[in-house]
Formats: sequence, C-alpha cells, structure tokens
Amino acid sequence: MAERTLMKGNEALAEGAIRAGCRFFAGYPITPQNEVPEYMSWRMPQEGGFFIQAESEVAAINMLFGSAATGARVMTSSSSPGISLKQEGISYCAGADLPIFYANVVRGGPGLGNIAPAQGDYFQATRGGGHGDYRVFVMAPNSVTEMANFPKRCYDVAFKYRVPSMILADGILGQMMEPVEFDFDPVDPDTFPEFDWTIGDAAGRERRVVKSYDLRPGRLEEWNFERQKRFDTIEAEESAWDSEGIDDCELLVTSYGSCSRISKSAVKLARDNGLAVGLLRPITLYPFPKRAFKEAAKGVKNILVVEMSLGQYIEDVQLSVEGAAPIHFHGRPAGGIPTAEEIYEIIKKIMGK
Amino acid sequence: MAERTLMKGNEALAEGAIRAGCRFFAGYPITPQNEVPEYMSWRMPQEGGFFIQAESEVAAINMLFGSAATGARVMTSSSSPGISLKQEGISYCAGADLPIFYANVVRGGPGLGNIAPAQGDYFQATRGGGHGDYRVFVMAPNSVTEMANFPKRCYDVAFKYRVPSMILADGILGQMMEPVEFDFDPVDPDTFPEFDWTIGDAAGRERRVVKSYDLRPGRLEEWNFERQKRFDTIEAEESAWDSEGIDDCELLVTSYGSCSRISKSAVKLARDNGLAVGLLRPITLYPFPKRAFKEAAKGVKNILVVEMSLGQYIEDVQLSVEGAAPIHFHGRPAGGIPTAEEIYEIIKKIMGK
Amino acid sequence: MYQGIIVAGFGGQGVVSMGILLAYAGMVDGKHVTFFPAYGAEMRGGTANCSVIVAIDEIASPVVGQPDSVVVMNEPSFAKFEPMIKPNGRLFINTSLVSSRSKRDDIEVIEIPANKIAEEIGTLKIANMVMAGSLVDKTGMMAQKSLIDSVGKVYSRAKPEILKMNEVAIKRGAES
Amino acid sequence: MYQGIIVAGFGGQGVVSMGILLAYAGMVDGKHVTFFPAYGAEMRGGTANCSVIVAIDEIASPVVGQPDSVVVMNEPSFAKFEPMIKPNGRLFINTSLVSSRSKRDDIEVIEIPANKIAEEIGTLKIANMVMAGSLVDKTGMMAQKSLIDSVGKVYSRAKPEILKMNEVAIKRGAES
Amino acid sequence: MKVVFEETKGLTGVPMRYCPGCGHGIAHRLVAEVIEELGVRERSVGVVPVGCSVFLDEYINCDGIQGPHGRGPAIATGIKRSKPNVIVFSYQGDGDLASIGMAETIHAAARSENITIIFINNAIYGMTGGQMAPTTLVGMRSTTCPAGRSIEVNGYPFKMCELLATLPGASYLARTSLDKAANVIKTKKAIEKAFKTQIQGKGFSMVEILSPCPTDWGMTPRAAIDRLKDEMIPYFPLGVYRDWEKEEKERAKAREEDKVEA
Amino acid sequence: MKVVFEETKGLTGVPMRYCPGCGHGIAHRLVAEVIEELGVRERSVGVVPVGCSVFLDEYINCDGIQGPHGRGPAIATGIKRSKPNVIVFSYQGDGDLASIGMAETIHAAARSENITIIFINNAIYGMTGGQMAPTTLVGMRSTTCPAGRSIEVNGYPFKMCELLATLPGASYLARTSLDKAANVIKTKKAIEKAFKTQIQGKGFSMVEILSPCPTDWGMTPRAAIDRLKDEMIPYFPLGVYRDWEKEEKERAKAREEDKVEA
Amino acid sequence: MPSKGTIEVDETRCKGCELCVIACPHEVLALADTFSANGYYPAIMIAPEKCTGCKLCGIVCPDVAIKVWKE
Amino acid sequence: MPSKGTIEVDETRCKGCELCVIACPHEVLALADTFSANGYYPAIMIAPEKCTGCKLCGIVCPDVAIKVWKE
Ligand SMILES: Cc1ncc(C[n+]2csc(CCOP(=O)(O)OP(=O)(O)O)c2C)c(N)n1
Ligand SMILES: Cc1ncc(C[n+]2csc(CCOP(=O)(O)OP(=O)(O)O)c2C)c(N)n1
Ligand code: SF4
Ligand code: SF4
Ligand code: SF4
Ligand code: SF4
Ligand code: SF4
Ligand code: SF4
Ligand SMILES: [Mg+2]
Ligand SMILES: [Mg+2]
Repeated sequence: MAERTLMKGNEALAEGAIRAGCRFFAGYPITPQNEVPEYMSWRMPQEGGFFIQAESEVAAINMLFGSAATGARVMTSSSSPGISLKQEGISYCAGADLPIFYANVVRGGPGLGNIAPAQGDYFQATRGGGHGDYRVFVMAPNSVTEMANFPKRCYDVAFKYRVPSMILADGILGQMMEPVEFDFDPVDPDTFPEFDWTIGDAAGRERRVVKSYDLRPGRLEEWNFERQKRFDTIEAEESAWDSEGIDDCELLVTSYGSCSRISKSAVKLARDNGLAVGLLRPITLYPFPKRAFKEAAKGVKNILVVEMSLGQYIEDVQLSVEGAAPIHFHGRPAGGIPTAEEIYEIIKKIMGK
Repeated sequence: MAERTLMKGNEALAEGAIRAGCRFFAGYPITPQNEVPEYMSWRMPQEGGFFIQAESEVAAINMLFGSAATGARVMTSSSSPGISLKQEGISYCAGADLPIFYANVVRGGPGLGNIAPAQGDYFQATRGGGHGDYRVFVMAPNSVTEMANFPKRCYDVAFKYRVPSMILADGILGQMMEPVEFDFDPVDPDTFPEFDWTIGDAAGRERRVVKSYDLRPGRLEEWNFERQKRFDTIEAEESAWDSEGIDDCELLVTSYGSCSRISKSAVKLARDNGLAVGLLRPITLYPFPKRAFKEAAKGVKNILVVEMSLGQYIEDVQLSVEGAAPIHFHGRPAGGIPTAEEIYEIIKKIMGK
Repeated sequence: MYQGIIVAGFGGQGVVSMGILLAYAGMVDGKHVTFFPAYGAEMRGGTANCSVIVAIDEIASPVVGQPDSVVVMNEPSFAKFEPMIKPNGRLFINTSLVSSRSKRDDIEVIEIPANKIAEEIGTLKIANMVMAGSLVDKTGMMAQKSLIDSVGKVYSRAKPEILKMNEVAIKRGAES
Repeated sequence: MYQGIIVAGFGGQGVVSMGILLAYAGMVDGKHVTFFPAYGAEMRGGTANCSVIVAIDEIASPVVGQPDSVVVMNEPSFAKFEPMIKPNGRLFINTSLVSSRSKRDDIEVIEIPANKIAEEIGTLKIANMVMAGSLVDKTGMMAQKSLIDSVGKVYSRAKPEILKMNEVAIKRGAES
Repeated sequence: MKVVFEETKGLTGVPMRYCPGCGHGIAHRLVAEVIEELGVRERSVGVVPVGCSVFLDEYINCDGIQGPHGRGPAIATGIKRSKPNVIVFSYQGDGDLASIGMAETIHAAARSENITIIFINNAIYGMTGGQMAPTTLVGMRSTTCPAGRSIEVNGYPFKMCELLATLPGASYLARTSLDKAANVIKTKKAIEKAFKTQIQGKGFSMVEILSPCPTDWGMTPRAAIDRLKDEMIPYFPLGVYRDWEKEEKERAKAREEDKVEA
Repeated sequence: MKVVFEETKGLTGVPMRYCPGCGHGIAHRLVAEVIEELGVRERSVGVVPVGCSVFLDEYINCDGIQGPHGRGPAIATGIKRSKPNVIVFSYQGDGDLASIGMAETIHAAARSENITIIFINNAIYGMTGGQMAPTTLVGMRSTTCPAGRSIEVNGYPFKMCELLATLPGASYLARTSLDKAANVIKTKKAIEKAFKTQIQGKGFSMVEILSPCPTDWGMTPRAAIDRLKDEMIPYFPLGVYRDWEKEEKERAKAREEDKVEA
Repeated sequence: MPSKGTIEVDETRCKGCELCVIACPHEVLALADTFSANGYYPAIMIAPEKCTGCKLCGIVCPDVAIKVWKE
Repeated sequence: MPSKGTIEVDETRCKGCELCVIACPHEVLALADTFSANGYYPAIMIAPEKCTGCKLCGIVCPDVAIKVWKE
C-alpha cells in the first residue's frame, strides 16, 4: 500500500493533475476551489510548469486553448459562475479537437447563489453548456483519493480521443480532507510522444493550423460526423460505475459524487435494518453507464434518485432504464445537503416500511 | 386579415419585440443575426427606446440585467458563440427572477464552426447552458410570421413567471423572407402596471434589492424550491405544439423550427404517396409538450426524429414517449440541411416501402 | 403551381434584389412565397445567390434543394447550379456574360443577352429585370403586372424614369 | 467505533487546526478519517467550525448531521451546536469562555477550563489541545500516543518547546 | 453638548460584518452620507459587486442590485439608460473592476456613461481569501503569488486613474486614501464631487479609494494603515486625475485669452 | 532586368479572398515578408482572429491557431508561456482587439507578455457587414449607427496606442497607415521592429495599422484611401508611442549625465 | 478643565481595530483589556477630559461605532 | 528612351482596386476597360516605357498581383 497523506480535495486535485503531467494552469479565484490555483501557484514552478492567474475565466480558458495547441497537458478550474463564462472557450476546444482538462467545484446557483456544495451544474457538464454538437468526458469523484487519481484518467481519455475532459465535484469534495492514495506513478511529460496535431515548431514538417471552423460547404458537417464517431467510441468503451448490493435489491438508490457517499450511508442504514436496498453510482457522467443502469433496473421494484439539484441527473437515469421501474426523486438544490437519515426515511416510505 | 409585409426573419423578430413592448436592446454583431441589432439601431429611437451596441456579449447580457431590473422589456440576440458567452448572465437573470428575452439564431458549431443554419444548441437552450437549477422558456418558431409573433408570447410568459425567455431560431429563419402577419396589436409599455420588484425609484416605498444570492443557511434552497414551483406551473400550462395527420399515422415524424418545415414537405410527399405519416412539432421546447408526444406515440409503429444536430432534441422525445415506440434518428450537424427528399427516403425505409 | 427558383451571379448584379422582387411580386399576386439568400463569409467578393419559392399552396420547406428554375447571371454560377435543376426544369442564361451552354436535354434552356438588352434600354443595372421578365413569362408563375407593380414598392426611392426603364426591361425580357 | 465530531469557536482559537490534527491522528492510529471545514463568506469575523469523523469502518458520508461529540470553544458555538448532539453523545465545553450550561439529560457533558489550563502551561494558544486531549480520552476513539505523535507532523515547523507544551496540554486535558 | 457625529440615515443601521479595520466600512459610510446629504438617496441604486462588499446592500439604505463579478459598469449602464433620473453608483473592488471587469470599466468610461464608480483598491482579493489582485504591488505576497508578485509572470500593477485619464469620456477621476482622518475627509469630498458630476449629467465619474485589508494582508489594522501610507500611496499617487469642471473653466479661460489677444 | 519585387515565401501563394482594395492583403504580405526575412517563419505561430482576416491561416505560411473572437492575446499567452521559443503574433481587427477583447489586450500589455500584436484598425466591423467599431469615427455611419456615431450614445473612439502607452509593460507601440506606399514601407519597418522586440525578449509589442475597408465604408478603394488620409490619420496620429530601445538609451544617457554632474 | 467634547463607543459594534485610537489627536482613547461579548477588545476613553469633540475618531471608525458630542 | 523597369500584373489575382494606379509616380498604370475572368477590370501598363521599376505599385497592391523588374 502506498503511503497515505491527509489532503484537502482541492489540493489532491491539483497534485493529481501535476502528477498526471499537467504543466500549464490558468485560473481565476472563486470559492470553493481557491485551493487549486493557490496550490498550483507554488507547485507548478517546482515542476518546471507554468501557473498564471488570468484576468478572468474567459482569458483563462483561452490561455488553455493556446497552450493545449502546443501539446501541453493543461488545466483550469473554477466553480459554477466561472465555468459558465468558460463555455464559449470549451466549445472552441471541442471544435478544435484540443484535449483539455478542467474541474468544476460546483456551488449553489443559479446566479451568484451561495458557496455551499451543490450539484446544480449536471446539465451543463453532461449536455455541453457551450454551443454546438460536442460532449465532454465527465468524471464524478466521491472521495479525496478519487479527486487525486481522476485527473490522470481524464488526461488519458482526453488525449486518446482529443476531446475536453472534466471533473465535476462540489464544495464537499473540494474542502474536505481524507487520506489519499495515488494509484499511479508521476508521469513525466517529456516522455510523451510527439503529436501530429500540435503547433509551435514547424521546422521540417508541413505547417499546421489548429482551428474549429471550416466555411467550405459540407466540410464542417463531415468533421462533426467524424467527431461524433469518437464520442460513440467513448460511449462504448470509457464509461465507469460502482455498485453495492445491487444483485439482490428491491430498491435501487442512485446518486453521484459527494451525494453518493451520503446515499451509501443511507443504504447501509437500510441494509442494517433488513431492507433489500442497493446503490449504483456512475463514475463517469459522460459517457453515462447506461448499460449498467439498464441491467441493474431489471430486477428491482423501485428506483430512487438522490441529487443535490432539482431533477437533472434523473434524466440520464430515465434515459437509461427506459421505464423498467418507477423512478422516485429526492432533490436538494442550492446547498441543501441531504442527510443519510433523511434518505433512509424516503427509502422506508417507498418500500412501504 | 391584417396586411401582409414581406420581411426578413431577423427583422420580423426585432419588429415583433418592439411591438411587444421592448424598449431596451443591447447586442453585439454576429452572423447570422446582424439584422436584429441593425434594425433595432434605427427603430428603437423611433419608439423612444434605447439601442446600444455593447462592447461584448458579456456586457450586453449584463446591461439587460440592469435594465430588466427597472421593469423594462429588454432584449438581446446573438448566435451560438455569443450565446455561450452570455450563459453566466442568463443564470444570474434566472437567479434574480428577472424576466428577460433573448434570441439565438443558431449557426454551425462547435467553436467558430460556420455561419450555416444549425440546431446544435438545443441542449444549451433547454437544459440551461448556465450554472444552477433553472430553466428558460424556449420557443421554436418555424416561419417568419412566428418570428414576429413569438416575442410577445415570450414576454408574457417571462413576466408572468419572472423567468428568462428565448427564441431558438437558426440561419434559415433569420435570413429568409416571408409575408408576415402580426397577430397582436402593438403594446404600449407605458400602460404596464407597476411591478413590486423593480428598482430605481424608492420614494414612498421600502427599498428593494435585486439579487441572486442568499448566503444565509437554507434560504437559497427555499428560494430554489419556490422557483421550481413556478417552473412546474410553466410545464403544466405553457407548452405548445402543432401537428398534422397524427391521428391515423403509422409513422410519426418530429422536428422543430426550420427543420420542421422541411419535415413537413417530406410528410406531404409521403402522404401523397399513400403512406400514413404524421408530423408533430413542439412550439415550446421548454416546457416540452410531453403529454402531446405521449398521446401521439400511443398508436404509432415508429417515430422518426429529424434534427439539424447529432442527437439532442431526440432526448426530449425519448423522455416523453418512454419507450412507447421505437425511435429512429436522422441528424445533420453543423450546417447540413436535410432535404425533404432525403427524409422521405428514410421514411420509406423505416416503413419497409 | 410550385416554383422553386435559384438566382445566381456576381455581387453587384442585383441578384438578391431580384430575388426579393420576385418574392414580393408573388405575394402581391396572391401566392405563397419565401426568399432565402445565401449569406456569409464565403461570399466576400465572390458570387451571390438566393432561393425563391412561389406557390399556390402553403410552402413547407423554404429550402430549394432541386430548383424548378435557375437564373445564371455569370459564368461561375452556371457551373454551380446548372446540374441541380430538376428534370423538366428551366435554365435562364444571361448570354452576355455566360459562354457555357448546357448539355442537358431534360431541361428547357432560355438564352437572353440581358446585358446587351439592358444597355440598349439605357443602363446595365437592369439586366436582372430583363431576366426576371423572362422568368415570369416562361414559368407563368404570376401575372407580369404583379411584377411590374411591385418594382415601385420594392425600390420605393427610385426615380420615375428608372421605374419606367425597369418596366421596359421586364417586358423586353418577356419577349425574348 | 464511529465518532462524528464538530469543533466550533472563534476564528483564531485553533478550531480548524484542531480538526485537522484529529483527522491526522486518526489516520496515524489506523482509522478511517474525514475532515470538513465550514467555509465561506458568512465566516468573516465570526465563528469557525469543522466536522471530523474517525471510524473503524470505511466512512461513507463525510457530513456530520448529528454529531457524537461537540467541542465548543466559545459562547455562540454552544447555542448553535449543543442541540444537534446525538442522544448519548458528548459535549465538551471550554468553561473559560462559555458560561452557558446544557440542560439536556441525554448527553454527557465534560467541562474543561481550557484557557485557564493553557495559561498555566504557558500559552493561551494551546487551549485547543487541552480540549483535544479530553476528547480523545473520553471517547477512546484513538490512542493518546497517536494524537501526541501527530502534533509534530501537523505543525512541522513548530519549535520543540512548543511541541512539548502541546503534549502537556493534551495530557492535562485527558486528566481533567 | 450637541451631537456632532453620528450614524447617517444613508446607512440602514445594520452592523457591518467586515473584518476589524477593513476600509469597506468607512467607504460605505461615506457613500451613504453623500447620497443622504445630496438628497438623492431615494432615487439612488447601488450596484453591488462580488467581493467582500457583496454585503453592501444590507448596509446602504437605498435600492440595490447585485450581479455578476466585474460587470457593474454594464449593469449600471442598463439601469441608467432605462431610467436616466436614477442615480446609479457601482461599488467595486480591484479584482472586480480591474481584472475580470476591465473591459466593462474602460468602455463605460469611453462612452462617458453618466454613472459613478466607487473603486476600492485594497491590492488584494479580499473575499476569496487573499489572492493576487491586478493592483497587488510588486513583491507583495498573496496566496497565488506566495513568493511575491513578480513582474516577469504577473506584470505591473494597474494604475486605473492614470489609465482611464487618457479617455476623453472620463469626466471626473480621483484617487484618495483611507489611511488617516484627513484623507477620509478628502475621500468624502471626492465622492461628493463624483455624485454631483452624475447629477449634473456630466458623464463618467470614478473615485479610487486606497483601502486597507488587514485580514488578507496578514496584518493588524494598525500595520495595514502603515502599509497604505508607506507602500500603497507612493505607487498610487493621490490626487484628481480628471475634472470636467476645471477643464471647462480652463477652456473658457483659453477662449477669453484668445479673444483678448485678437 | 532583375526581379526586384515578388511574392514572399512567407505567403502560401493562395490568392486572397478579401475585397478589392482591402488593407488586410497588404498587412498580410508585410507580416509574411518580415517573418521570412527575420528567419523565424518556421517557428512562428499566427493567432488568427474572428474578423475578415479569419482566412489569414490560408495565406501566411506558418503555423496558425484560430480561437474565439477577441481572445488572441490570451491564446498567444498560452502558447508563448508553454513554448517560449515560438514567435507568436496575434493578428486582430478593431472589434476583436478593442471591443470584445479589450480586457485581454490590456492585461497582456500590462504583463508585458512577450508577444506581437498586429492590429488592423479599419474603424468598422468588416466581416459581419459594417457595424460600428470601437474606433469608428464620430459622425461616421455604420449599420448599427445609421445616423452616424454619436458621442452621446456610443462615446469616443478608442486610441489604443495612446491607451496602452500608459502601461509600463507595453514595450513597443506604433501606429502606421496603409494610405500610400511610403506609409506601407513604414508599416513594414514597424512590424519588423515589433517582431525584433519579441525575438529579443523585450516584451509586449503592437503595431496599429490604419487600414481601408472599401466595402463596409461603402466606397471605392480610391475614396477609401482618401478617407484614411483625410479623416482617420488626423484622429489617429501616426507615430511610435513606446519604444523600449529608445527608452533604454534615454535611461542610460540620463545615468551618464547624472554621473557627469556628480 | 472640563472637556469640550465627549464620545460614546457602541461596544456591540466596535471590533477593536484601534483606528480611532491612532486617529485621536489628544490620546483620549485606548483599547480595553477585556473582551466584549463579540470577542473583541473595544475602544474606551482613557482620558475623557482631553476630548475636544473633533470627530476624527468617528471619521475613521469602519464600524460606525462612535458617536461624538461637542459643546 | 528604353524603360528602366517593368512590371507584370497577374490577372487572375488583380481585383482592379486601382491602388497601384494611384501609387505609380510615373502614371504607368491604368485599369483595363474589359472584365477579367473574375469580373474585375485589371490593372494594365498604359505607358510601359515610363516604368522605373520603383516597386511602389507592388508595395501597395493588396493582392500580391504585381511582380517588378528593374535593370
Ligand atoms: C465569475 C466569477 N469569478 C470569480 C468569482 C469569485 N470572486 C468573488 S469576489 C472575487 C474578487 C474579490 O476581490 P476584489 O474585487 O478586489 O474585492 P475585495 O473582496 O477585495 O473587496 C472573486 C474572484 C465570482 N464570484 N464570479
Ligand atoms: C463571440 C463572438 N461574437 C461575435 C462574433 C461575430 N464577429 C465576427 S468578426 C466580428 C468583428 C469583425 O470586426 P473586426 O474585428 O474589426 O475585424 P475586421 O473584419 O474589420 O477586419 C464579429 C463581431 C463572433 N464570431 N464571436
Ligand atoms: S478580507 Fe479584507 S476586504 Fe474583506 S472584509 Fe476582511 S479586511 Fe475587509
Ligand atoms: S469587408 Fe472590409 S475588411 Fe473585410 S475584406 Fe472587405 S474590405 Fe476588407
Ligand atoms: S472627538 Fe476627537 S478628541 Fe475626542 S476622542 Fe474623538 S478624536 Fe479624540
Ligand atoms: S475605530 Fe471603531 S471599531 Fe475600531 S476600535 Fe475604534 S470604535 Fe472600535
Ligand atoms: S514599378 Fe514604379 S514606375 Fe513601374 S509601374 Fe510600378 S510604380 Fe509605376
Ligand atoms: S493594386 Fe493590385 S489588385 Fe489593385 S489594381 Fe493594382 S494590381 Fe490590381
Ligand atoms: Mg480587492
Ligand atoms: Mg475592423
């Protein structure tokens, strides 16, 4: 077992990205993710990387756009309003096939909202808050250790398919501390192969242009179809999930991220009280583990979706189980954090206990 | 019959907004919606309204935020990348319960894409491209006359529920000309009642604050629940749709906006050739006319979704019909415009003809 | 009656205004009409074109995939749009500027030296009206009077002598 | 063994660092741990608090809804957190600064004049350590040694004499 | 004895939650006194920023609006252009005004938008916990430049008055400080002049106020005051950078002289 | 006879699709000649704006990157900070640089980001069809100010060189014009100096080029050239607004003089 | 010599920032050495007789905690 | 007097903008009065003997349509 270090989620995220080869970070302060840029500001120079506090979130994502085009592993992070501001730039990254990585440590919304933990940005993350047909590879950690290890996975997928990738967290995951175990060895970016799409040193090769547009009739459509094929492959091959007690359960509870930890406590409470309840949590939100849900839904009598928002995540569950079982909903928006006891009460009600 | 005028879609949109009482417009040029600000720049002063070319889309939406808070009927318009930039501001309007109206004359994406007509921003429009739990009342015209008349409906709903409203159009609808008939008399904003939420003249009343945040524990959650109730009412009462030949059809074709016009030609072609095909088109995209779809899906053998994007609109159809009939898909992204003939071929294939 | 038309030429040849005029005239004539310009960056300094539909029935799709009639005002437009014409459709060629000739035998080709005629009438600018006159005449999609009456409405600021020349051009087009 | 703890007081009383120390010590002791600070704008100049969980089994929810133990370092914290304690839970009161007394009879109350003890040892700053010593002792959630050993790790830049005072404070807390 | 100093009605009376020694409290009071004294409180709207002063609307006794970080000038524009009679002030921090909101600030000044900006320059991001601001001094530490601001990476701190002074649209620009009572008094005069500029329809006005942030500077309030004096004022010179009234007079005088000469 | 003028290898040879008489063509050629002549073409990256010159990457023979409207300086920053050896130029129109991209422009200059900006000031939004630009002259008509730009609504046109000149980070700033051959030659010299500034690691450089847009000005190319001369140049004075080299020399001289005096 | 002025510090508002202490030209003020209910050491008059009612303490107080009287 | 220079206008590139005509100090150039294949009136030499090869026409041409020779 690797040595365990007690780390804050935001710091684990930053350290995880650096160990995964991140050498360019541009960001702008916003609670509850400030520890990410703060950590990067001293760690990046140690690794020969570059940290910059951009003048705005818009500037930050565009700095990423430039840096990513040189082949660097880049990162930005923010929280809800800041991520909204980055949507144009993210769409451009998707359109130019640039592999970027970013994190949204979600807070209560809409608007300025508050700085409490929330999950109200699920739609934005999974359905492309930006314009045009594109998706983002989205991972939803539920522990500080996952905050530390998922950046690597995000980079790997992003570079394999040349798509944007992100971590959707929240104030709980960003602010809490837990012992962390890294499940990979630090990656040295100097050992990466040369890419055939980067710009910056044209000597001895054809010149290259990184761009997201094509005004020639029909060309952009072809490009979109080609990109869509990559997304199809991602959907087929890159989804991940986690489950507990779903083989013999009558009621399937499902949540993602920090909320799944709370649901897990509730499920344990229910099991301890003799109720046949299981838990299914998606680890990737896009691609959504549809098959796993379809399978799991087969045997059950009821499904309970718990999210810290007002009916966003539930749509992916509905689209996956296609009416196989009735879906119940418990949503707490804008910083309302459900407790395990509260979920357990709902479980009992659904099961008629 | 009112006099018919030949108008460009973008101009009809602008004129329609003015007739519906719009007296503040802030925008930034972008193809294919430039005729909207251009038209506003000379029409607004005629009506005693104010037109401003903002320094950016971000500034434009924030100017709306300020103006809307005084109770004015405000408007902005843009096309895909510009709408992405406005997402933070839109979320703030939703969060502060400000009734704004905007239009997205969608172009090919993602990124800079191209300036051809497209429908790739469906997710962004219907699922809130911005952060937090909120929705936007979304109308999808399919003719220049509807471009002219829908702004009124948008304002009415926006002010009734104090939510943002929008028109989702595309380059076809923005650029084409058709005879226009206004179905309402021009509205005089001076006749509007006083609102109890506007700022600007506090004499003789308690001072007011327009804002989207509440840092007191639990308060923002309550506010979100209250807002959600308004959305529930909107879902129950404000959806609209249009259909043709759905009572006796075997195959149900569905599209929205300009694409529904093309599908209509295809359905006519099919009917002319003796095939039992019907057309259902949502006029409001949020709220989605779920019930109409559920009803219509009951009798049919197959459903065909045609959209000018790669599988966005289809999700609302799936969520509505809940597996009642198999759903087929034909999507053309980034400026690919299907022809009636092409759709007809697909219809024949599905029906085994 | 359903006419899906594409008009194409250089920028400056009055292609777009001809399209608008046709749509307007169709409306005056009691028909359903749509007009859709090709727009965009690729148009800079290049060709211009637009689609017009004039029909008795309500028009569903405003997109002209396979035109019934095509009007080509310059050489590049010929190459681009001639192949798209529906079988039994019509091709109107401004032979003053277009030297290519169609090899298709499933369409009707109308050849008009529009620039020459326009010059004769008094100004090159009305070459588009010559073509419009011919188009309306050959397709019979509307009354010539509707077209002529509309000129004054669409170009509301034009001087009477110019309007007169437009009328002459339309008539000369119809005759040729 | 499962201990959900809330530590609360003024900013500057070492509430957050006590929470981190407890979590660290729990980890050193071989337990599962989580630490979660209350953060945010509403904290400006006001109270500070954090949640710590120390448990034998893996910790699912890091949120402490109903604490097993609450440590209150100042008056406002008493009002806020005393009512939340689980039946049969424990309340640790720094009586040097808190004059309120619990009226609940379903919890165990431990009263410690932490400021006074700290002052005796040599510095007010270690009042939090006195409380930590008591908490670890009464709950038995980990070995006192784990706590003492962790001080040097968490405050890695502290001078030996300060570390020594911390150790004394922990022991004095455990005794009181 | 008579009361010679007490809380203005321009304030709500709600105790402020800022840190001990924070300049926002003083600046709030001055703005509140000025709108009350000029008799425009009931038709004033304060545009509340995102920053520590996001609580402003609880304290200043007039209508308020709170919008996205940095967009105060655009929001103010929307209000003012819809209701020209309303007196609109946008209260902003340095991150808000000079970093994320730079474009909005400059464009509002260029348009000579008839609004007033109260700009609190504390050289740090207060609310988010002490990150570098666009006005953080070279060498000064923050949580995102832990080794001190470096020119190499972060460039030079902005002098906003000097920058805006180049725009013809900027009608009144002044920089003041809260380091001592005399300067607080001058600050109030500048704020008054800024509001008068707006009331008289003379266009864009801004008062930049050098202000202490003891918490994120990691200092006692006393030491923070010293830093204001010893480090901030030397880099950000106090004074009036644009004054439409003076400029009008000078122009008039120049015309007079021309006449005399002719 | 020998060839004394022909197409540079810095261009791709693809015929340009700009309108007749458009200044972009000239500016493209000058940039292409300079990077070729300075021997940095193969390590140059052009940041392509959104604007008529969005086609730049087809014409200038080096690596390119095309990003969001107005964000060139941020994109250039990302490239330069990742690969300091790459020569990065951001080519931008007036809408791109001074309207939507104002904050990015100013902050890149303040950081003295070691990049070069080629700023085409044609006082109009060319690509989108002639809307008002931040540099549209007062009284000049556009499709969004059909009665002419009014100070009241739209404020004063920006003089970007003058604005940026107040920032210590701006190392080289010059304004030139394409109205006649002599000025085209001066423009090339300025571009060369800007690239040299970057090559020598001296920080932020920008050349503002007054350029005709016959199409959206609604003029013949000949008339557009006249407007450049008669209206644009008087409002936007040509010249060098910052020159690190001169400033360094002056500082050195001042030091010398101090020594002599002492 | 009877004082020409006097002040009152609202202990529920004072945060003990000391700015008034620094500002007072007559060394009338100092911080108390006992905590207030809010946990701060509030300003108190240590030489009330020297107060001139000059208002400077009130002018610099960030928390509007001071009221000033003058003859 | 034989010319000291000469130029060549690439008709496929020239857009007839006239800038070279204006720039030429010796009135060597003018626009043709017949359309090119692209629909423009291209620049032509109307007084080739006066050309000095001074390059000014090439320097102002936005379409890189001119090549210049000099003795
Ligand atoms: C779009 C967006 N980005 C970032 C933030 C986070 N944020 C809140 S306040 C602030 C800056 C505060 O600094 P300043 O403007 O100087 O005000 P101060 O607190 O110092 O008075 C930031 C970055 C936000 N709320 N929204
Ligand atoms: C976010 C965004 N807003 C607006 C546009 C539309 N747009 C394209 S180019 C342009 C401005 C062009 O003007 P300028 O920058 O002056 O360049 P020019 O064409 O005059 O060379 C605009 C507004 C866009 N593509 N993206
Ligand atoms: S952090 Fe700084 S600016 Fe914010 S309230 Fe505290 S002292 Fe004032
Ligand atoms: S529109 Fe203007 S800037 Fe654009 S290519 Fe034409 S002349 Fe040049
Ligand atoms: S009024 Fe003047 S003299 Fe009296 S305490 Fe205040 S500052 Fe001192
Ligand atoms: S200035 Fe005000 S808050 Fe500060 S110590 Fe004096 S009375 Fe208290
Ligand atoms: S080279 Fe000089 S003289 Fe010859 S044509 Fe060109 S400009 Fe005229
Ligand atoms: S300058 Fe060039 S494009 Fe213009 S007329 Fe002369 S050769 Fe032709
Ligand atoms: Mg600040
Ligand atoms: Mg321009």
